[in-house]
Amino acid sequence: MTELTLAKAITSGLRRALADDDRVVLLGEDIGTLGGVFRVTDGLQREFGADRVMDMPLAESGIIGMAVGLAYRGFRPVVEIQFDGFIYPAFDQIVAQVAKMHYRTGGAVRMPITIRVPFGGGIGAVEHHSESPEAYFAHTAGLRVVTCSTPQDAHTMIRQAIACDDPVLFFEPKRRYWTKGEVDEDATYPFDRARVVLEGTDVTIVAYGPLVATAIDAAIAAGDDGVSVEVVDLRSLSPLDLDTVEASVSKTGRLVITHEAQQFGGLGAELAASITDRCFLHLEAAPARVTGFDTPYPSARAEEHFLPDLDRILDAVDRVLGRANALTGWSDS
Amino acid sequence: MTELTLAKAITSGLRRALADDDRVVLLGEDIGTLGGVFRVTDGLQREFGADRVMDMPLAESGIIGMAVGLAYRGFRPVVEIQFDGFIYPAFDQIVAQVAKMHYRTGGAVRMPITIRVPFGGGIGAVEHHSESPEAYFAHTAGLRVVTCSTPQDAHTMIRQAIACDDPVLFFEPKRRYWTKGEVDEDATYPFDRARVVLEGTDVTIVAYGPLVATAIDAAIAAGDDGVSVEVVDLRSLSPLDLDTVEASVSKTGRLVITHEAQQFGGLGAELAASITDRCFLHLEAAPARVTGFDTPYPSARAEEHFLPDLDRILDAVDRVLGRANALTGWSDS
Amino acid sequence: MRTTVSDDGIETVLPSPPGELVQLLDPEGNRVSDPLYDPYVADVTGDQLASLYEDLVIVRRLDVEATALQRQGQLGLWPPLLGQEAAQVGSARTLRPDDFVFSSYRENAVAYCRGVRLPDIVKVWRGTAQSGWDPHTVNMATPAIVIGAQTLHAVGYAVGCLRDGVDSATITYFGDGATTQGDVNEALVFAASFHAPVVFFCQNNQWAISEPVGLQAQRPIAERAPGFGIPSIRVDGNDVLAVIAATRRALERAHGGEGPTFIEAVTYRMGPHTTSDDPTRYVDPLQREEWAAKDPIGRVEAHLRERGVLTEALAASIADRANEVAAEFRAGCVALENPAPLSVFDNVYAEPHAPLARQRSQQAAYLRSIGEVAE
Amino acid sequence: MRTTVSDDGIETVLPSPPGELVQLLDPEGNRVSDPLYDPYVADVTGDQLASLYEDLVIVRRLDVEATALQRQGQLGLWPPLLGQEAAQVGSARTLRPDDFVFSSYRENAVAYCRGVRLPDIVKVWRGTAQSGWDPHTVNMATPAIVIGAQTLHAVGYAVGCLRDGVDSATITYFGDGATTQGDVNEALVFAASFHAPVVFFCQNNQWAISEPVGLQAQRPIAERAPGFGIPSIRVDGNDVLAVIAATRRALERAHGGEGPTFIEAVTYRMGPHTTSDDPTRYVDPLQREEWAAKDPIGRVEAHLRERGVLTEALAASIADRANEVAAEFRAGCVALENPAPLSVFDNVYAEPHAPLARQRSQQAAYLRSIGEVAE
Ligand SMILES: Cc1ncc(C[n+]2csc(CCOP(=O)(O)OP(=O)(O)O)c2C)c(N)n1
Ligand SMILES: Cc1ncc(C[n+]2csc(CCOP(=O)(O)OP(=O)(O)O)c2C)c(N)n1
Ligand SMILES: [Mg+2]
Ligand SMILES: [Mg+2]
Repeated sequence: MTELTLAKAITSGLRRALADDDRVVLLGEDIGTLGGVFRVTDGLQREFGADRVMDMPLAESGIIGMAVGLAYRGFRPVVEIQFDGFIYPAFDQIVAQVAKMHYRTGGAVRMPITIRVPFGGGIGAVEHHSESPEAYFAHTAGLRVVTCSTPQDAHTMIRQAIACDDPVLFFEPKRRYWTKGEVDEDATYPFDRARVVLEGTDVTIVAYGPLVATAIDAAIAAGDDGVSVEVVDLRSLSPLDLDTVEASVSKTGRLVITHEAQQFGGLGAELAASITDRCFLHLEAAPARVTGFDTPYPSARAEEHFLPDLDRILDAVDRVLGRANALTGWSDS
Repeated sequence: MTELTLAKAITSGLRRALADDDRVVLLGEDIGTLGGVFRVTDGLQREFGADRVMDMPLAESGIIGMAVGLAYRGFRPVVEIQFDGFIYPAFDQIVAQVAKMHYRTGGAVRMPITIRVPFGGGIGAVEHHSESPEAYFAHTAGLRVVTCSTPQDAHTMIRQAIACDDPVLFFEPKRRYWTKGEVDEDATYPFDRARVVLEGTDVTIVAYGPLVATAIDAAIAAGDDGVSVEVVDLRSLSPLDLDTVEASVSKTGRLVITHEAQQFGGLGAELAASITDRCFLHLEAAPARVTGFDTPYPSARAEEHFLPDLDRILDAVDRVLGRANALTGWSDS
Repeated sequence: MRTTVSDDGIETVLPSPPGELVQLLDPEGNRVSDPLYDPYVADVTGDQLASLYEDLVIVRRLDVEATALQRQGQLGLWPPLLGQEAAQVGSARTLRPDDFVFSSYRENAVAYCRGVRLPDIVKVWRGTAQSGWDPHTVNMATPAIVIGAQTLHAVGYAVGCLRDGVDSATITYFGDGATTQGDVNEALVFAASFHAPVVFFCQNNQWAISEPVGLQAQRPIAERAPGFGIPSIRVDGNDVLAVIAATRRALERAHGGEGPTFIEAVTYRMGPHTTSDDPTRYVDPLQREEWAAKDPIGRVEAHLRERGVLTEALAASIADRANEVAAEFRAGCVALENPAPLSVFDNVYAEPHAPLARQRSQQAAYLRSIGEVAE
Repeated sequence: MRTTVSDDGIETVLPSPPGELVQLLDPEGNRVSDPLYDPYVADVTGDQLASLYEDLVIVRRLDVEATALQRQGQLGLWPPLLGQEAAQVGSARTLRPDDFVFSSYRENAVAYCRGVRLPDIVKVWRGTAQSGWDPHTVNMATPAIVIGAQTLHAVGYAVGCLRDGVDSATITYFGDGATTQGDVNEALVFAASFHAPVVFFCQNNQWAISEPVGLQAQRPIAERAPGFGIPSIRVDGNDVLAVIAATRRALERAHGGEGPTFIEAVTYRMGPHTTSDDPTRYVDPLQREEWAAKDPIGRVEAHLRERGVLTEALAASIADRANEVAAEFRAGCVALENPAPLSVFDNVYAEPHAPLARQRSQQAAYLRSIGEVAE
């Protein structure tokens, strides 16, 4: 066990993946000499050479397209997209090529490509540097989408993603890169299961990535207020581990979902719909969503007014509990 | 009133838009001499000239990017994307530029761009020609997303889309292009409201685009079976007219949603989540979704096994009514 | 023809003036000499040329058969290659078995030359599968329908070959219209940056559906590559010998570690874009006639007859052989079975996926409930 | 320097040999004569050059101030233009008021020259807004952060000018790294196809963050455009006079209906990529030193002193003026107010949007419930 930041836990996961399998290659902008703008690949080019850790010309479609060709040739490319907002030029290659190649070829060609994407806000950045585009990819059949909230998961899951024979979007909660925690490199556990991080009986809060920490804070605050909250960290966003969430909601009867991404058509919608389907008779209230608003991500000095925070989550907890909350007496007209 | 096919109703709407406002320009691949692969722009270049109806070099990002510049200059570009599956190369320009420009500029620059997309399956086509990508755009703040199911709406809504000062994704149900119906060119009604196309009391079926006709067939079949079904045609997918659906579900207590797009993270999820939130106490059963499966769109001769059809919708009607249905006795394990 | 060596020692092969084409067989079948490219075909015997002629005849015959199959409802769609036989056969026959192909949808003659089974060529067009063959068995990828996407895959594959220390080349086919797509231009940048052993083979058939090449390119397409640091060759795409010479030259560079080469094969799409297209709306019949006179098969035939290699008997046997292959093709095509209902769930993922398995199982229950056999 | 007219009459401006730069003021400040470009600056008086010198000094002073503001927490981020003053000032000062600019994030000197108010330049970097100004008031679009996206907007705008029958030109700025992006290459195709009156102004500052230009381009960037049918000029980007000459030539073409032109301004990013960057990880200090000797301001200063235009008094007054502007800039910056909580809902749509209005109203209720002032 070593104590590592979440970012360094990914670095160590990448290092292990590179060492364990010589078909693993890293591709990205500025990942070599610079070690990536977040230094996640720091030192790896020096250690494994420029043939394994390759600085790429500045074109995301080109990078992913090249990864497809490398995968065709039997490599396991791990691509770094510099920021969430710069993945869109590669959208066609991801949804029309990477996602569909295995299906298209009747299983003859595998696409074990991992696409690392630092995502989410809260770092005071300029436009395009704080996006949460996970729902686009979760809606795309053929892709897997995961994220992590702890250094342990960061390390283990990046290795699992790389080892997975399917393409994986690996979303890294960039504002938690500096969170520290113990990492056991030998830990093994399933890749696509959610985890109950706090047990509780009254309300289930489901979160992922950057908001797991916020959800835990909210649970603790609610606990002080006599409400027992169970917190589930989704970890895998596609597939969703509905069994785990169902088990929790069957117990609590109340569900609050939080994510930074825009609400409309976000993962919270899928989760609410699926859990309503599975737990209809157990639900005491409609699932509540605490999310980014249905606006573009705002400027840095407004992001605190956009992002879900502890108080907004607690307000939703009150709402599903039928207690006085912000919307008490609020009316639409 | 004239009887027109849905395709020709769009043509006549485009013609009116071109005639009424000389800032309207049409851009697309093969839309000029050829009149588009579906002939929707047939004759328009001859009528309005190659400066108003412009054949574009073969690059979707280029076309949308150019439309942004034209909008900057005060034009109202109407872009044809040849098939649903070819919109992805333009994804960045659409979600990062078109959708955000008004917000970014604090309202100084408007993007009255209409992006026409023939979408959906059922025409026996090869890969990439039968996709339903609407959820990606509905999840994108700053865009409006609409579709039509009748020649009347096709005509009126394309003109409304072009007149709208916001960017609009206009999804055309290509397998219904040849559906005929009366068109009143002078009809006026709101752009973003759903329409109850069949009244009923027991179950609400919500559909849009190509599946409205299927939903109506299902309602009629259910009626023969003594079940009174209300059918709502969403028309606008973003924003969703939740008021209309809420009113219907408050009455029926049961909701079936159908779309061709993949289920996971599709619009059905948003609708189910929102309506559960609004109608929690009225719902007799969890909303049911009848959709394309969470697979890539399959080959032409398998599409009938992928697409929602009358029987699958009726099965879901039985399910929300608590009657015997395919899943009776089915178990997960 | 001029060869220039630029200041940094990279050889750039630029025709001069820019419009000039590499041509070794003129439309009348006369052998035109070209000091630079003659050596590349010096070893091609009359018999070998006759065998190429047979290929050309067969792939045209197959193309005609496929169009007929489409008309009869056996295929959903077909993209004819009529007129482009020499570009495809010439280049594909030059490849080594270990070279790898990333093509677009129209390269059915390339697939034929790679040894793809006849019915496998049409699975996609019949609609029984999203692709026809296992790419690794013939070293040819599943064709890409999204214009230009495959060019990047080719660069990635070629870089993979470099990393693996093998000298295999990768060739990617695309059209004149495709040269506008961002992906194709990015592929040129990446290929140049990584010195990838890749051949960019552009079939400039003058049309992108209804759009003439003039909308996509203001200069001859071959002139684009040198600005990216990639030497290019502009070749008469209707001249199978010249195509072979150009491709050999490019492959020689790729196999020899000299990096990418760009070939523009100037040809003409004599048929519709696909069987769904109506070219009478936009093609000038006079232009088409001019190109008909440059037919890729006619000139080889004339040349071989002139050389006495192609006798009446040989011509007849080749025609028979073509009809045989076409019959086999038809039989294989109509025998292709429709996919089973639950097959739509197959191969979405390579590893287990619980929710999809659940969806499949629910659909199986549904199919049982309506009395259908699921598998 | 060679001008060639190609067979179809399109003038292609290609330096020969390819590496050659248009230069009118050498690093020591000597006026170098160039028969092709001299006429373009024949009317530039000593006073005008002094005024350009003042611009250069001011924009550098502003840049330094901005970096200081970032260090003090007043700005979240700043992308310095240190070293690129001549490329930006020279080109921007050449524009007519009715010409329109589509830039990237580093063109803060261009914004200054267009008359953007000082605090408006930094709103984005302070984080109080997603863009600083109304594009229509200064004929300069909101900078694009997504690399290359703006080049297509420029082409669209330029085609719009053609359609409107006005002779305004459009100029778009982008970096060397950007030339790899599909969008930029598509912009070249579209500009050529539509004969758009657009100037592609590439500041080749040798770096894309940590990546040297050699990763993006194997040939001088200016060589890329002719293959697309766009004449190009390679200019010393640290020579304000040469930049003016090249830009005038390109604008003359645009204003005169002769279509697009590509300019590669060869310069050097003397600072970090942004204030978040650590160039010591990748920049060779020797290379940086070599470029320091080619400083864009020093040579104008030497030249003006030599000509007697720049006296000690004038130099001092310009320095004072620069300090004044910097102080004004700082004051304007720190006075910028934070956005109100509910402002995040403003301007998402231009027309009414009921669900968003509802979301806003719910958030207002929430803010009231926690005792915050919403508006
Ligand atoms: C990204 C994308 N946009 C549009 C299409 C529709 N489309 C299919 S073929 C074609 C024309 C391609 O022309 P070209 O590249 O010259 O190839 P050719 O058909 O002539 O062989 C178009 C526009 C597509 N397949 N992919
Ligand atoms: C599509 C996209 N990918 C990545 C980035 C991140 N990024 C910002 S600046 C930059 C380098 C740009 O280099 P260049 O075009 O040479 O411009 P310069 O910064 O040198 O002015 C990168 C990779 C981005 N902004 N957009
Ligand atoms: Mg073509
Ligand atoms: Mg640069």
